[in-house]
Amino acid sequence: MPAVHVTTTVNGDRLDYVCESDETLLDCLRDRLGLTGAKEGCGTGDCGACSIILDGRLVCSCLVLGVEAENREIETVEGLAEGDNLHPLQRKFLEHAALQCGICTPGILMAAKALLDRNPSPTEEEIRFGLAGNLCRCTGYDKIVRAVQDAAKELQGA
Amino acid sequence: MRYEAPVSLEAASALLAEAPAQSFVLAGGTDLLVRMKGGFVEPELIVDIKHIPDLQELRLDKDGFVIGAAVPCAALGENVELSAQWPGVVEAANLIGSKQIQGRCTIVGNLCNASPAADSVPALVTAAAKVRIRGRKGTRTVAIETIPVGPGKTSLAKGEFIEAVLLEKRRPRSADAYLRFIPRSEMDIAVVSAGVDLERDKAGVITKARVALGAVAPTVMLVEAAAAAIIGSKLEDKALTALAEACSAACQPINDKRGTVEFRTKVAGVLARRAAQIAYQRAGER
Amino acid sequence: MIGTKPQGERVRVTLWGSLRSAAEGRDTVEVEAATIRELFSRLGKSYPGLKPFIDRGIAVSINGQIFRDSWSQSIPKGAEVYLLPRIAGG
Amino acid sequence: MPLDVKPDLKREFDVVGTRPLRPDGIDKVTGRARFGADATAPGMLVGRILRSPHAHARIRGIDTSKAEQLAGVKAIITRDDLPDHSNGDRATYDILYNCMAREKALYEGHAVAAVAAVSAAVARQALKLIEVDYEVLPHVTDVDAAMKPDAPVIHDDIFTEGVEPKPDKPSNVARRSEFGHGDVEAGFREADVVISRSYKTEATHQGYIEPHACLASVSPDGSGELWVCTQGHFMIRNVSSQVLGMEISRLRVTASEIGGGFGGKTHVWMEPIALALSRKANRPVKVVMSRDEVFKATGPTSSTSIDVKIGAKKDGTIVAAEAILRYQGGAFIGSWADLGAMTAFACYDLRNVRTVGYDVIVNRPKTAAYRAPSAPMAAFAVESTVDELAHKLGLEPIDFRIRNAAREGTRSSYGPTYGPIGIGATLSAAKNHPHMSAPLGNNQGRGMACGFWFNFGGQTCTSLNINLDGTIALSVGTPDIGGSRASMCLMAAEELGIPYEKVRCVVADTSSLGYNDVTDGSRVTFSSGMATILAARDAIKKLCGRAAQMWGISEEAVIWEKGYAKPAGPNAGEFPPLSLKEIAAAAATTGGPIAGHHEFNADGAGVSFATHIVDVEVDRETGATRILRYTVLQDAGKAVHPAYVEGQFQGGAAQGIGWALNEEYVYGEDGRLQNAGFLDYRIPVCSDLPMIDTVILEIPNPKHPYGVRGVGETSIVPPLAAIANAVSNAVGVRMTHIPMSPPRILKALEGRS
Repeated sequence: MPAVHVTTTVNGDRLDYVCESDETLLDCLRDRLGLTGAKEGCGTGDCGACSIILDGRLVCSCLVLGVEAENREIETVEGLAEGDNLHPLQRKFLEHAALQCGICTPGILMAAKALLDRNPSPTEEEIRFGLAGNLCRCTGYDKIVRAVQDAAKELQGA
Repeated sequence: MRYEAPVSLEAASALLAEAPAQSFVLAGGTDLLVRMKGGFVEPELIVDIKHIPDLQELRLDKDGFVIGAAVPCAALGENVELSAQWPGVVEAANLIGSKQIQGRCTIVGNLCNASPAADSVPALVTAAAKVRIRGRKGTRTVAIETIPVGPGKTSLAKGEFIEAVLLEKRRPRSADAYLRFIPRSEMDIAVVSAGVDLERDKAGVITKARVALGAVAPTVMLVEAAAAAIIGSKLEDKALTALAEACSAACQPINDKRGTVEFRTKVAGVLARRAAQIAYQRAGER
Repeated sequence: MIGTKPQGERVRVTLWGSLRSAAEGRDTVEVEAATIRELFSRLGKSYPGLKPFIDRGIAVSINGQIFRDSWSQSIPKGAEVYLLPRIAGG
Repeated sequence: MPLDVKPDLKREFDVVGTRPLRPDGIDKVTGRARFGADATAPGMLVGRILRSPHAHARIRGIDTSKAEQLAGVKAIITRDDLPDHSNGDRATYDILYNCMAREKALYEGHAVAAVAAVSAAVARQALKLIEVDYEVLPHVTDVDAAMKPDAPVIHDDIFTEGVEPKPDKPSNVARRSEFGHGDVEAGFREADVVISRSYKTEATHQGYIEPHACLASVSPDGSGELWVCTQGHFMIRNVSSQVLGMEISRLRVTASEIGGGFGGKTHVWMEPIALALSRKANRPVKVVMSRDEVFKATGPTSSTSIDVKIGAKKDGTIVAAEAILRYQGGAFIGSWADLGAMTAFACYDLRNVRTVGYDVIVNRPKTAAYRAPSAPMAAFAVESTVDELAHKLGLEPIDFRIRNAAREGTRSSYGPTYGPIGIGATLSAAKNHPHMSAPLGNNQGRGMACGFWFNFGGQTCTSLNINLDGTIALSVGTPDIGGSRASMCLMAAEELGIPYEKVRCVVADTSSLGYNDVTDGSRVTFSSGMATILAARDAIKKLCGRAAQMWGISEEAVIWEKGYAKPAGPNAGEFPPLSLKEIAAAAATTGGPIAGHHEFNADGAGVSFATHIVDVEVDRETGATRILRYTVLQDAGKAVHPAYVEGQFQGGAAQGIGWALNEEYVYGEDGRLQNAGFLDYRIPVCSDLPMIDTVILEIPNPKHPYGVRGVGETSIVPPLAAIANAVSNAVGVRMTHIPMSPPRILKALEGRS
C-alpha cells in the first residue's frame, strides 16, 4: 500500500504529511511534522504521555492512526501558549514546581486543559480522576493537582 | 496495510464481504492498535466506520435507544437521558480505560474485542440489550450475549459488522448498576465484575432481575440462579447472601497475573451483592 | 622499604564480615598508615587475600565519615577505621 | 587538601531557601525540551534489537544471511561484532555480555542481535529474518529456588565468595556478606520477648515514563557522538569506549533531558549497540526501547526473601537483632544483598546485631539501582518486626523507636560510629505531628516506619564563566532529573551576591568539563552544589584581583560583599565599590576572560534518615487498600529550593506506595515476564493518592558550605513497612509478602477468621 497524503489542522495551522497507513498519529506528529511535544511512554494507551486533543476530545495519539487525522482539528502542547504568553496551566505548573523530569508534562497539560474546558471548577477528586490517564513517576501528583486547582481559579477570574 | 473509510453502510459491508482474512473494523481502535503495536495482528485491510453518519448517532426513538457503533463511550456519559435511564450501562462504559480511552473507545468495539473482562458487556447483558448486525444481505438483530463466544472470538460471520446497540426504554420502578474490581482506582482491566438489573413492585418486592458476571469465565455469564435468589425478596440479608453464593458457585475463573480463582470467586459475590443494593435503591427512586 | 616515608600512626582497621575469610579469619588488623593510600598498599602486602577486594574498590570509614575514592585522605591518630563495600546509589 | 567547607551556621541566606521558577522550566511546559527520543540527524537509520524469547538458552548459532539481503538493511551486529576488550575485568565483561548475549542468553529479553535499517518497518522485518539456533536450558527465576542444591547453575565459573572453606563447586550464590557486632545468641537469651518472621518482596521497576533512547553517530576514523537520556553521560562515555575498545577522547556524549531515572539510568544498556551499529553502517543510528523492552531488558530491583529475629526486654530495650537477607541480582554478579545487610538495622542503637547477605544469580535481567537500592526491602522486614514487637511489649510504635533509635556516638549495625545524625529529630517531629493523633474510622489504621540511606559525594567538576554583561554561565556535569539546575543557580547567585536570574545553568557534554560521577546517591545538590559554591569563590578571588588592578592597589586589600568588590584594610584607599558587571565589562583590559572552576572528589555527604506516617482504609470484603493520609518527615540539612525538596519526599513516597500495594514482576513457569507493560505493571495513578504532606527538617551538615544533605533517595525506604504496619493496625493481619495486593490481603483475612 503506497504512503498516504494527509491534510490536517494542528494548533490552528493547516499542515500536510505523508505516512504509512499503519503509522500512528503520534509517530506522524513527531517524525513527520517535527512536533516532539507529545511523547511515547508505552505505545499502548496506558501512560498518557502522548495525549493530544482531537476534535475537542482528549485522546492518546499512539492509539490513533495518522491517516485518521485527515481534516481533523488537533491541539498539542506546542499550541497551548499564545505567542509568548503562557497558558495559565503552563504558568501554574512552573510556579508550583508541578513537574520534575517533565516527560509527562505535555500529556498532563493537555489532559488538564481538556478537563477545565468541560469542567471549569473541578473538585480535587474530579481533577484526580480527570488526570488518572496520565502516569507521573516523579512527583506523586500532589503539586500537579494544586497547580490545576490554581489555574482553574485564575481562569474563573477568581 | 490498506485503510478504507467508507461513508455508507453499503460501501462498508461491500468492503468487508470480499475482504482478506486479516481485515478489521476500526471504530475507536483502542484495542486494535494495541494488538497491532504488540505484533499480535498485522491487518491487510482496516475499514474505518467513523465516517458513516448513521453509526455516529445516539438517539432515543419510540422503541428505545439506538447507540451507533461509532459513538465513543464518553458521549454515552454526556447523554443526559441515557444516563438517567441506564446508569449501570453508562457506568460500565465510562470505566473503560482512562479519559483518553473514553474519547475514542466504543461499546461495540468492547463487545467485539470479546475479552472476558470487557467492562461494558455485563451491564449490556443485564440490560437485555440487542445488537443490529449488517451483512451483505441486510441486517439482523440478536441478543447481545450471543456475540462473544470465547476470548477474542465472536459469533459474527465473515463480512458482518455490528451497526448499533439497542436498549429498550427504562421500565418504571426498575434500575441497573455495574461494579468491577480493579487494584487501582482507574486505568485497569476488571479482575472481576458484576452487573445487576432489577424491577420492584410498589411494595418494594423484586419482580424481575438479571445478574451478569465478567472475567470469571471465557465469556460474560448470565447467572439465572443469582437472579432467582433475589426475585420475590426486598434484598434482605438472606437474599443478598443467596445472591452472592449463587454468583460464586457459577464462577469458573482462572488464575492469571491479575487475580486468583479464590479471589475472583469470592469478590464476584461481593460485587453482585453491592451492585444489587445500588440497583434496588435506584429502582426505588423511579 | 628503601627511603621509607616517616612511619605513620599504628591504625586499627575493622573488617566487615565477609572480608574476615580473606584476612586469616581476623576481624581487626593493625597496620601503619598516614593516608588511605598507604593503608591499602600495606594491607595488600600483609594480607594478600584482601588485595582482590581492594583492587575491585572498597570504601573506608574514618570516624564515621565514608570515603569511596579519596585515597589521599589522612587518617587521624586513634581514628576508628572500617573497611566497607563500595556503595552504589540510585 | 582539606577545604574550608564548614558552614557558617549563623548565615542569613538571600536567595537559597526561596522558591524561584526553575531556569529550564519553560521548555518543559511548551514541549520544546528535547529528551532522548526527540533528536534526529541527517541520514539517520532506525536501530532495533532482537531479544531472546527464552529465560536460559545456549546460542549455538546466529544466521543473519536472509536479513542481510533485505532491501533497506544497512548493518546487522551480533556477538561476533563485539570482541572482548575487558582484558579480564569481570565487571566490564559482564556489561558487554549484558549488552549482547555471547555464549548463552541468560534471561528473556537478553539482546541477541541488532539491526540498523532505513525505516522501523524494514528493521522489524529484518529481525524476523534472523535465525537463532537456541538450545533451551533449564532456568530458575526465584531467589530461594536458585539457592537449592538441585537448582540449574547459571554460571559455571562463579564460586561463592566470602565463605570458608573456599567452595570448589560453582553456585548461583555469588557472595555471602556479614556485618554486625556483639553476641546475638547471648542477647536473645537475655530477651523477654523475641519475634522472628520471614518476609518476601517481589521485584519492581523504577518505572520512569521515558523509555531508554539514544542517537549514535560514529565515523570511519573512529570518532563518535552520542546523544542519550542517562543519569551519567561521563559514565556512558567511559564504559561504552571500554566495551567497544575506543579511546575515551574519541567519543563525545551529550546528556539529553532525562525523563526520569531513579537509578535505572545509571548503567549502560543499548548505547554500545547503537554505537557499534553506527560504526558498521557509517550512518547515524537511533535506538529507542519499547516499554516492553524497558521492563524485560533494563534493571529492575532484586526480589528478596528475608528472615528477621529481634529480641527486647520488657522495658522496651532491644537486646538482639539478626537478619538473613537473600537478594537476587539478575543474571550477573551484584552486591545488592550487601546493601540490604548494611542498611537493615542502621536506624537503631543495638548492643548485639548480625546481618548476613546472600547475593544470588537467577535468569532475570541485570539488577540496577532503584532509589536507595536494597534498603526498602530490608526496612520492610525490620520495621514490620519492630512494629509487631512494640505492640507485644505494649509500647507505642513511635516511643519504641525513639527509645532504640541510633544517635551520635552509636555504633552502626554496618560498622562505623555515627556522628551527628537526624533520626531523633524526625522521630520527635513525627511524635508531635497532628497526623499522629488524628481520629480514625473503622477498617482504618495508622502505621509508621523509619528509613535510612547512605548519601555520597563523588567525583564532580564544575565551571563558572562570567559573561561580558556580568551574567553567569554555569556548567555542571550532573544530569538534572528533579530540578537541580534551579538549586545550582541559587547557590551560585548566593555566593556571588547577584540575582538568581543572572545565572544560567546548563548540563555540559563530556567534551566541555572534566569527569563527573553519575547523578545518583542523592549527590547532586550536595556535590555539584559544593563545586558550584567553590567555583564561585574561585571566581570571586579573581574578580577581587581584577578590581585591585583597576584601583591600582594590592589584592589583599580587596574584599567581596553582596556582589561588589570593596577596598578594605588599613591602606586600601577610598574607592566606590565595583559591581561584578563593571569588573566583567573591563575584563579584556585586566587580563581577559574571568572564570571559576572546581574539580574534586566530594566527601562528607553524611547519612540520611526519614520517618513516615500513613493512614489506610482496607475493604475487608475485597482486600483493597486505600491510602487516606500520608506524611513524610525528613532531614534536608538545608533546603536550597524547598519545592524540589518536597518533590523528592513526595515522589519517593508515591513510588513506595506503588511498591507496597501493586507493583511486581510476575513470572510464568516458562521464565517469561507476564506483565511487561503499564497496564498490568500498575504504578500509582493520580486518583490512587491523597495529597502527600511533607515536613522538612534542617539540621545543617557540617561538611557542606550551606549545610546541605542529599534528599533524593531516603523517602522510598519507609513506605513498604509503614503501609504494612497501617494494614495490620486496620484489620489485624500481618502482611509478610510485598506487594500487599488485594488477593493476598483477602487471603490473609480469610486465613485469620
